[in-house]
Amino acid sequence: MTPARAGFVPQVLLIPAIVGLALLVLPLAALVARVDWPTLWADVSSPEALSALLLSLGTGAVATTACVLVGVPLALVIARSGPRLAAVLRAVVTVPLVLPPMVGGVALLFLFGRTSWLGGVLGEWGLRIPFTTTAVVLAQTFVALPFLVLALEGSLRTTGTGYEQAAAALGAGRWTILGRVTLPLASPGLVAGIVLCFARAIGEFGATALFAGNSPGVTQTMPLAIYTAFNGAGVSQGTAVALALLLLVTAIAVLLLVRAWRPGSPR
Amino acid sequence: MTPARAGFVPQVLLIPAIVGLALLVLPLAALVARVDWPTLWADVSSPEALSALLLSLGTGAVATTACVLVGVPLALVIARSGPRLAAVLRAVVTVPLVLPPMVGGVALLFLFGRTSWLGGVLGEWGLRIPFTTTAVVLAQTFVALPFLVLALEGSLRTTGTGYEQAAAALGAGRWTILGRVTLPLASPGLVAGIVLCFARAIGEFGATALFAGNSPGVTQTMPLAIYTAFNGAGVSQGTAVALALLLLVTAIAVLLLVRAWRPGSPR
Amino acid sequence: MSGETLDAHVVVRRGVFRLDAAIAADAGEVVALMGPSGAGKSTLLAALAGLVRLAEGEIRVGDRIVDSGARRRMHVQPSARRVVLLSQDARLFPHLTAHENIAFGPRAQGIVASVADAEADEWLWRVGLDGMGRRRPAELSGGQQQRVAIARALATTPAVLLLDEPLTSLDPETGDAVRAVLQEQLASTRTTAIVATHDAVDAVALAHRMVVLEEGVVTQEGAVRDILSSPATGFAAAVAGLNRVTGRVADGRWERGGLSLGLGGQDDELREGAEAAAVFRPGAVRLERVDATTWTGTLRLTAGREAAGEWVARVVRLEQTPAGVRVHTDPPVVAVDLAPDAALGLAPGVPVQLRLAETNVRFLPVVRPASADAPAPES
Amino acid sequence: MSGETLDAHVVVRRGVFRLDAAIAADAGEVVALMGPSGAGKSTLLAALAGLVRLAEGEIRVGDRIVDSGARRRMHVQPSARRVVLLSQDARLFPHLTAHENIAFGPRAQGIVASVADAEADEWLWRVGLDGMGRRRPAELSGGQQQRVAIARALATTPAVLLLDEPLTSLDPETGDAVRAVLQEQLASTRTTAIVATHDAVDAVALAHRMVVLEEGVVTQEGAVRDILSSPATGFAAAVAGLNRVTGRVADGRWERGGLSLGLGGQDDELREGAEAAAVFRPGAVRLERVDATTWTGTLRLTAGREAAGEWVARVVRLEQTPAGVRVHTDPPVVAVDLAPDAALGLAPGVPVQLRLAETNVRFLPVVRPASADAPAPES
Amino acid sequence: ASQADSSPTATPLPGETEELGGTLTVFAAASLKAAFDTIAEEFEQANPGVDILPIVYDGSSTLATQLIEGAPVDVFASADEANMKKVTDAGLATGAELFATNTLVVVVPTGNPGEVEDLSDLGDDSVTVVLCAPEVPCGAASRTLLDDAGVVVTPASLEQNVTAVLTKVAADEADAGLVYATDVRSRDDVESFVPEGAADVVNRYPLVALADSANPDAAAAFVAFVRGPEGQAILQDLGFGAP
Ligand SMILES: Nc1ncnc2c1ncn2[C@@H]1O[C@H](COP(=O)(O)OP(=O)(O)OP(=O)(O)O)[C@@H](O)[C@H]1O
Ligand SMILES: Nc1ncnc2c1ncn2[C@@H]1O[C@H](COP(=O)(O)OP(=O)(O)OP(=O)(O)O)[C@@H](O)[C@H]1O
Ligand SMILES: [Mg+2]
Ligand SMILES: [Mg+2]
Repeated sequence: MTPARAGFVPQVLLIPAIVGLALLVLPLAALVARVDWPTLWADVSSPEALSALLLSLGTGAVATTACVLVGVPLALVIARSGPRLAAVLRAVVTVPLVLPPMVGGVALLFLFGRTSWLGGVLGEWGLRIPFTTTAVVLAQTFVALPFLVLALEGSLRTTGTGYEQAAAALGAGRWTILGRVTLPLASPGLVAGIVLCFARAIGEFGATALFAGNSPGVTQTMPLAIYTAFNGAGVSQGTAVALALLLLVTAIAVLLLVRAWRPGSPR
Repeated sequence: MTPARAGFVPQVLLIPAIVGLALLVLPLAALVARVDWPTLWADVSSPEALSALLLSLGTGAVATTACVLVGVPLALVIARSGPRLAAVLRAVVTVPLVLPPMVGGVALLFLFGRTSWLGGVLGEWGLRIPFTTTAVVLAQTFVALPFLVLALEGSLRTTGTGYEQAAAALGAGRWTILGRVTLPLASPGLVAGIVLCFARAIGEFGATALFAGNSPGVTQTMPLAIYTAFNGAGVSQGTAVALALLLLVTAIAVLLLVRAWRPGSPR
Repeated sequence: MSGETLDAHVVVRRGVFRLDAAIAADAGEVVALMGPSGAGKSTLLAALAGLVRLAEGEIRVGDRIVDSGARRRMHVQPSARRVVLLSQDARLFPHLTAHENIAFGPRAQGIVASVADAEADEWLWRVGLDGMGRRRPAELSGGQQQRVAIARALATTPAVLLLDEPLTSLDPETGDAVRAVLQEQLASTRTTAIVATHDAVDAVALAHRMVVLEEGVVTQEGAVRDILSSPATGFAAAVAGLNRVTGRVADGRWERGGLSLGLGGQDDELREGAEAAAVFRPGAVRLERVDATTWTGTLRLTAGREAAGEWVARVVRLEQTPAGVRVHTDPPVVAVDLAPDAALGLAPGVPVQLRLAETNVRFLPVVRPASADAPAPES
Repeated sequence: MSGETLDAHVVVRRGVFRLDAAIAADAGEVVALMGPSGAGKSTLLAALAGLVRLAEGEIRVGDRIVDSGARRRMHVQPSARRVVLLSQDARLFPHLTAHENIAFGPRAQGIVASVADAEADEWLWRVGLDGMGRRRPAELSGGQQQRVAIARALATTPAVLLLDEPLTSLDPETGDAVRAVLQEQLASTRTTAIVATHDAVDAVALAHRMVVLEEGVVTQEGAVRDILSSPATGFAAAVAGLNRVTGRVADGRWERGGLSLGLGGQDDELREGAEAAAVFRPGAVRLERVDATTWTGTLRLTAGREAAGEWVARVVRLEQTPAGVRVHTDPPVVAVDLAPDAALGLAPGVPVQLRLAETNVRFLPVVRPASADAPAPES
Repeated sequence: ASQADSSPTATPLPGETEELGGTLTVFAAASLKAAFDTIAEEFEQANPGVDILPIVYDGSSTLATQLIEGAPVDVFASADEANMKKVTDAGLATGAELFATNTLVVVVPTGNPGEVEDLSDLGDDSVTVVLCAPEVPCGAASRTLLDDAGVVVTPASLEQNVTAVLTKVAADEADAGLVYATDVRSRDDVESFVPEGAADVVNRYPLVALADSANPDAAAAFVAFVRGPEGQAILQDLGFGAP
């Protein structure tokens, strides 16, 4: 049955909801108010800005894909394991969230650096990860993965295993069940997870700065460009604000497109 | 019926799941490997470290509470609105995620700072927000709110309105439905949201650094202390790593306690 | 707490489906609601409960208007209507135990916990689930869940109770017991109730009056027994377990194809030339095999000169029944009940001769329902 | 594709509940599974389908062992068993249309999309849902959903089909039609099937053999008609719509309290002194009101010297039935069917005199089920 | 108008025991942490009435933004003149004075795996070099130094601050980098040498007492203390040059 759209949310709750929305929107309005309109176009259309934007979008997309590839299995494993194991796994997954990104960057540097065992092995194969675009993707994946996993896991648990059983009872194999039942039913969580993941990857700064460095065209993503512009003593902060807006508008556009890919919820 | 615990996850997926887990765990192992054990105890038990930790936990808890108070209503409103409005609201909520936190800090400073309209009005009442503990909480709430909202909204959508209708048909009012049906059924998402929210608040650095400053005892949270230790010329990075570990262990402990509060999922 | 009158005219649109039905119940009256699958029974009950908005019409509980299609602001929240619905998919709360599920309604009405708990315990006992109160719905069998759902609805003691197929998925023994509980509870609290059901046994046992809904329109309404003995539509005849064949009154006889029956003094309501339905029990028909080789001949020979109450048809399908065998024949569509051994040699396609005594037949005028888009009742 | 033999002994534990049942079906055979609510029917079917692990026992499909409680590694995945289950809560996929739901099984078996689509279309038509293929389950009525679920299960053409109450929540007309489809499909594909049902009509129409399950144990097994005419337990008698009163054979007569009946030549299977059950139709009992004021006297007077086949009891409950009124009396628990007007003046508590002709009674030996923890069959 | 107007004893001589009291809030560039922690301690000893709140260290640009947005601060010490100019341009203070200078050194990992011997080796393609971004003070200075020496470097990364450069070199990710002399003074996990021409590229540190300081006397005293002999001694001990 089509439910009454509004559901049964007490109407008083509109007030805190609006407060919450204001908290999120007003700072942005304040930011936009400071935009230096005359130089805005020049700032956002500079080749550096565009190359940083492209790099951000590209690495963000790759990192999100990587997160989906390893994060969806991880979420499935956590959602379908017993309460003890699930609690431990969830705690492990939460770690990169708690860690200030900068420390995460140091940790990645320690792991993949030349002096580490792994870095040494990779180095012998002629692979060096720090200062490359790969490092950017790795750093973004590291910080963004937990979002995908935790959001999806919540939805998977809410959905339960009833429909999976029904599908199995109809003779569907595990992969069919996964692709046709489990993931579509958990799609609100999956979409939320992908959005969180992509947004976090795009906005990632600290870990990238330390692990990948700040080389224009190779590792200088938008946040690094913004930070550089902000820190630049000679440069006005207008550039930083302009770049931030550019990043914002692009990211929102991408996310709206992603949502449009599957507009309805399954129920 | 009790489902076969393992569900129907294809077993090959264990491989990417383990890769994902490794990606999250190995950098931490590398970090721990670099810990300067002899000075660890001194580093983590210094009064500055402890005061930063307490401040972090306190502000994190308050910010999480604030997020729950405004985020749960916001998630409910989004989950129960039509697809168009929901898409717009979700995009708005996603913004603080995309924004590098530092830019978020600048935006908050622009909103509440001396030079802004709002800052001026508040100033006349003798209220100054930037560079106070309130600013820390505000910054954390600003960056953490989207996590709660998006994770909970996913679960609310997955649950659907069927049980709410059943409850209404039994004569339950809106508040009863909310407290006894809607939220308990969406609890996996709510718990995931709270975890994400608290973790993000605790790990928040960029926005706090700009909006609240880095004043020990007042606004210097753990990430800022770590940053200071890390940046302070002359001071060894060992202190930073030690502080990072302290933050990590505490946060994980808190999160495990939160989980223990309601161990099972409702289905 | 006792029931209030219910008086409703409900118009709801659902995609291409349109429900337009009036239903009323006196205080304390139990009305059975029957209709084919997809007729709109659940939609009607959901609208009465306030879960679906009216496009047009009005719902009154007691002397209060609780919903009005014309005035949108008049939509009283479900919780404020004192109307409780047990919906078709029971939707037990999965996170609450059976006991908590039953106590949910009383608690939501503000009854103190200890009283609600005691009531829930009693209800568990009454529906035969003593000792299972601490189980979650997922730990109960289908029928046990259904009983919890019934208890959950009954425990609310509302002014109007709407039950959407409450007794399906219960075995005969448990079904009897739960029906008795339901009957007793409705009678003792004088609750006004509307019970959607597919089972004539339930309808007769529980209800005083019956409303038949077909394709969104009320096609018959009246005392339960009257409808079962004089079904106005094919569906109602199926519920009553009767054959219903439509024909026409001509020359003081009822005729359909080659079949002709005397009206036997029942012609008071039947006008010459009007459509009329012949209603008879499947057991009232005599059946005889006709030799297959002479089938075409027989058909031709008998055409037009069959004896009164005799016709030839083919077997469509045979079905075992507890009492014997039911033979479905066509044309016209008639079911015949035989003893198990009397059906020997019958198979789909076999021609048979059927015989029906006029005294075993009731003739009813065919009344087309008022609504323009209503379906033609089938033979 | 045609059916395979099924041979299973299933032991499953669920909290305090223990299921220990053997069930077998020849290739192409349809077995009805009946039992009271909570008896373990759904658990048994889920175990056969591979959704629940065996604690002990073994399941064979054809000549393959697909599950074994002893050897844990022997658990064949549900998808590899060629066993399909339509579970009690249909669980249509909410994100797929009716058409996609039906095509799900064939698609999962690797049938190409165009063929699966055509099959799904045909199935929609066969269950009477032509034109509703593009609706989501939430846009269908309860009975329509149930029909989609049946079509979804049947479309898979498995070796063994397990149906858990497939026809509940369908009205009589639709139920008849769907039962015919089911019957035809099972017969034409010679699919081995186990059908859990609560309705004797379904059991007789669909199945050759019947298994009665009570509290986790098989209490009776055999041809459907044999069980319905000679029910070994109170539950089976309730399914058959018969009264069943246990007593004892003494002096070549059957006795229970003050009630005594001649065995009428049925004493070949009954040993002197053994327990035996008297089975008779509710319509076979004659009932007469006894004056209330003389009740105690009557009881005393008649005690020990009642005529054969006569006893005095009180009315417990009256229930309207389509044919008339059913009067429940006690002791012993006996239901009596009366014409509507014959029940005038009866009310709960009223003493009545009952009379039963020996020729209307079957006497059956009472056999306790083998399992130690099985319940005592009730009278 | 400076706070000097409102206070007759705006510039008390070091050691002079004036009736100074209250608390003092100091914002200082992150690279000054070691020096200012010590200076604050000594200042408090010299002026027992004054309580210096824990000093806030951060990037100069961040601190400047916060000052402009109203951070309640008495003294601001910047790592470059550009950020100080933002503060004075906003009318928050006048009369910023230099108190220290810093010069660049070449830093290499322990053992010098890249065999970097002088500045021209940084132009070698086989040597991985990290520099500060040209937008930040140390990057601007590095650019000038390399341009003066005519060395063309393709840096692997342009870091946001000195610490990032140091971390990469210390982690052996880079073979060489350019950082300030003071940054390597107390570190034992890297090696360094002073390249030719480093003395010509000087980074200057200004500091100022803010106009709306709540404790102008103490602020002025602190500024004087930093510029006075005790302050200078501590700074030079840590490798800073004289202004
Ligand atoms: N998870 C569980 N924990 C404990 N008991 C359970 C659990 N699941 C089922 N049971 C019990 O097992 C018994 C058998 O349940 P099952 O669903 O097989 O019954 P059923 O014969 O299908 O009944 P119905 O006709 O009501 O559908 C019931 O008594 C039920 O309460
Ligand atoms: N959301 C919807 N969109 C389109 N049609 C709908 C929707 N919901 C219900 N319907 C249609 O409305 C009609 C009435 O449905 P309803 O559930 O009221 O039937 P019902 O009488 O309860 O049937 P059943 O006996 O099968 O439960 C059905 O034909 C159904 O297909
Ligand atoms: Mg319905
Ligand atoms: Mg069952």
